[in-house]
Formats: sequence, structure tokens, C-alpha cells
Amino acid sequence: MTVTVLYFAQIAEKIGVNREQFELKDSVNTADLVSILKDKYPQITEQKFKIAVNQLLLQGEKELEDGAEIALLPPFAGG
Amino acid sequence: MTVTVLYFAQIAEKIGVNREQFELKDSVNTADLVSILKDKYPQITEQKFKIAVNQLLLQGEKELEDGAEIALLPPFAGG
Amino acid sequence: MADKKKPKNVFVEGAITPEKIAASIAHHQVKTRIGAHDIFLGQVRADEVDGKTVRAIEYTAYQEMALKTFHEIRESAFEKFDLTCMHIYHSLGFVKSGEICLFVFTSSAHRKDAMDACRYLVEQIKEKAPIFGREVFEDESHQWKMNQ
Amino acid sequence: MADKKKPKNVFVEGAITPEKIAASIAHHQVKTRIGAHDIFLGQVRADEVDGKTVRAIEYTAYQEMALKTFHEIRESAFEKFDLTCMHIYHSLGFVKSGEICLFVFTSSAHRKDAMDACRYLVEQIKEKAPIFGREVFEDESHQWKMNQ
Repeated sequence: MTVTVLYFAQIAEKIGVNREQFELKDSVNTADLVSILKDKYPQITEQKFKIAVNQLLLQGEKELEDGAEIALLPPFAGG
Repeated sequence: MTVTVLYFAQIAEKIGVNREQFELKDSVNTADLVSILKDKYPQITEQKFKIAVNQLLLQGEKELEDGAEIALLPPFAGG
Repeated sequence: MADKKKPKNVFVEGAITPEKIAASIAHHQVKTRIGAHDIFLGQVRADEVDGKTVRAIEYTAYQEMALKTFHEIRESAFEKFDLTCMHIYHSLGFVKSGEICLFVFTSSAHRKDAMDACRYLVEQIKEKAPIFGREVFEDESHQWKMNQ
Repeated sequence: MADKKKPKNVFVEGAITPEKIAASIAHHQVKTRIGAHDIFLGQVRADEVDGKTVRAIEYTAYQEMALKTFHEIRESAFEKFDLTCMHIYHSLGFVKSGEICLFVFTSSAHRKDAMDACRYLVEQIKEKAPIFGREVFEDESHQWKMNQ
């Protein structure tokens, strides 16, 4: 399956990428994806972030589906 | 002693007076004055009001002094 | 920073305009230690009573006492909360339904103090300021407003 | 009365001006069932960090998710509180220190609902909206803002 990963703020700044696509095995869940991302971008290992799947904040882990949009969200600063 | 009594809002409306002076015996306190006023203006007997002496809201009773300014204040409606 | 001691002109003749509120907000943009403003606005409602609708409130006040009361309320708010600025304006005279009669404006480095102080001020003003309101209906009859 | 279902344009490019706030207030004067408005304004502080002063915050957002989040926050506020109107505006892009980046505006017949709702909205926005802030210092270095 293909998923899109979005990076924001200090994460996008650290890795120099805003958005990219990944081809994943069908059994991959969000925790697996985070491991893949931390392997690819060791500079985010220490970074605090939340994950949104299809624009919903994730609680715990979740199976991924083809076409999913996953976002890595550093701490919010609105207001 | 001479005191000034101020009337506001529905009280002034009911009695047709905003302000008047009273010559009182030296021993008169605020409770005595209220009796005098209710005798003079029976139309305020049922009216709810607070009393201020020299622009301070009165708690309980208070001796009056010459030159005091006493206000009869119907319920507040600010804001 | 706090402009605690300046005597304040609380009463405004007639309604408080949106332009006055905008000017007051703009005036605070030089105060760059402020992070949060809270503004409360009281607006005259077209309440219906026995089939008649309020078209305006005529405000009167025991002005000297009210100004002292506002001063005390201001001082107590500056003691209780960490505020940069505080402004209070109240109408006198006629304010039509839909128009604004009370403008309370608090500013602080952080939101909690601004919001807590604004609420405190509004409650104190409603309870303690000797201000009276004559609710005038469309047929020119009236009743006297009472805060709850 | 409640304009619950209209889709809302939350994001504003750059600072929110006092004139925009005044226009929004004026717009509510035809709604004569309103008795109380509460307005919260977030203003960019010129914070000092290690001797450097913040001159602006550059706001970015995960916009599609943020608009959904704002919509949910709005709906939940309309359920919790008795509101006539509710408006939320947040800046994107550069907002200089002293300028306004957040404008939350609640209106109700009575003050308690307007004030409770305004506070609820501000807390929810700070906690849940995926908005990011780059604090830019006078020497063009920066750090990333984090809500507490």
C-alpha cells in the first residue's frame, strides 16, 4: 500500500522535507511506520510529536490503510 | 445637624424629588432617618433600597454627622 | 507597567461604539509584554415583557459614588491578578437595543489572569456600582431594570 | 438563531486588525437577543530569551486538520453553552510582537454562557488545533513556540 507522510514545523525543518510517499507492506501499523521514519531520519529521534491519521489525532496505535495520510505534529503553538 | 438626602431612579420617580436637606436632632442615626423618610413618603414603603452614607454603602446602622450625604439606592442595573 | 494610579474616566454619554473598542485595542499594540486580552461587552437586549419590546435603556448613576466604587474595584483587581492594563467604560443616558453599554478590557502576559480579572470585574460592577437602568418600551412606557 | 452550520473561515493571513474586530462587533448589533459578548485576543509578546527579543511569530498549520478541529470545537461549544454566535479567527504567516494572532468571540443572552464558552474555546484551541509558531528574534535566529 501507499501512504503519504506530512511533516510540520521543526520536524520539516530538521529533515528538510514537508511531504513524501511510502510504499509499505499491508501489515504495517503506525508504530512500525514511526520506526521506519526514525531510522530514515535519526535527527527526529529526540523530537516530541503526535501523530494524526487522516487528520484525526491518534490515540495508541492503528493499522494503516492504502492511501492514508499520516502527519507528524510537533507541539502545538496556536493562540 | 443638617444632612442631604439623595434619591435615585424609581425612588426619585415615585416621590418627584432628587435631593433635599433635613434638619435633624444630633442623636438621629440612619435607621431613624429611614423612618422619617418613610413617614414623609409612604409611596417608598414597599420599595427595596440600599443606603449609602458619604458614598459608602452602609452595612447595618450608623450615627449621622452634620453635613452627611445619604443616598437611597434602588437595585443596581449596571452592565 | 500597570497604570494603576491614573484616575479613570468610566462614564460615556450614550452607546459605546465599536470604533472606540478598536481604538482601545490598537492603543495596546505598543505594550509588547501583553500576551492576552479579554474584553467583555454588555449589549442592550430587546427583551419582551407582556408583549412589549424594550427599545432602549436609559442609564443614570450616583456618579461620585460610582467613580469611587470603580476605583476600588480596579485597585482590588490589580491586587488579585497579574495585569498589565485594565479599562472600564459604562454608558450613561440612552442606549438602544443592540448597542453596547459596558466595555471591560483586561490585559496580561498570560490568558488566565486576563480572563479571571475580566470576569471578576464584570461581577463586581454588576453587584456594586450604583448605576440604574430605565428600560423603555416601544410605546414609551418603562420599567426599572434589576441585576440578578 | 445560532449560526451553527455555516462553514467558517478561521485562518487570516497576517495579523488580525482592530478594525476587523470592530466590524465583527458592529455586525452583531442587529442581533438584539444578545446581552453579553466575550472576546479573547491573543497578542504576540516580545519575549526575551537569552538576551534576544522575539520580533514576530510565523504561524503555520496543518490546515485541513485544523479546520476540522475548529469545526469540532465549535460544535461542542454550541452543545455545552447557550450561545447566539461564535467566531474564531487565527493568523497564519508573520505576526509582529504587539499584533493580534487569535480572536475568539462569543455572544449570548447572558454573561455566564458567553464567558464560559470563550474560555472553553481558547483552551480547546491551544490544546487541539495543529498550529505551529516559529518565534523569530531580532537577529533572525528563531525557536519553536510550545503551548503549555
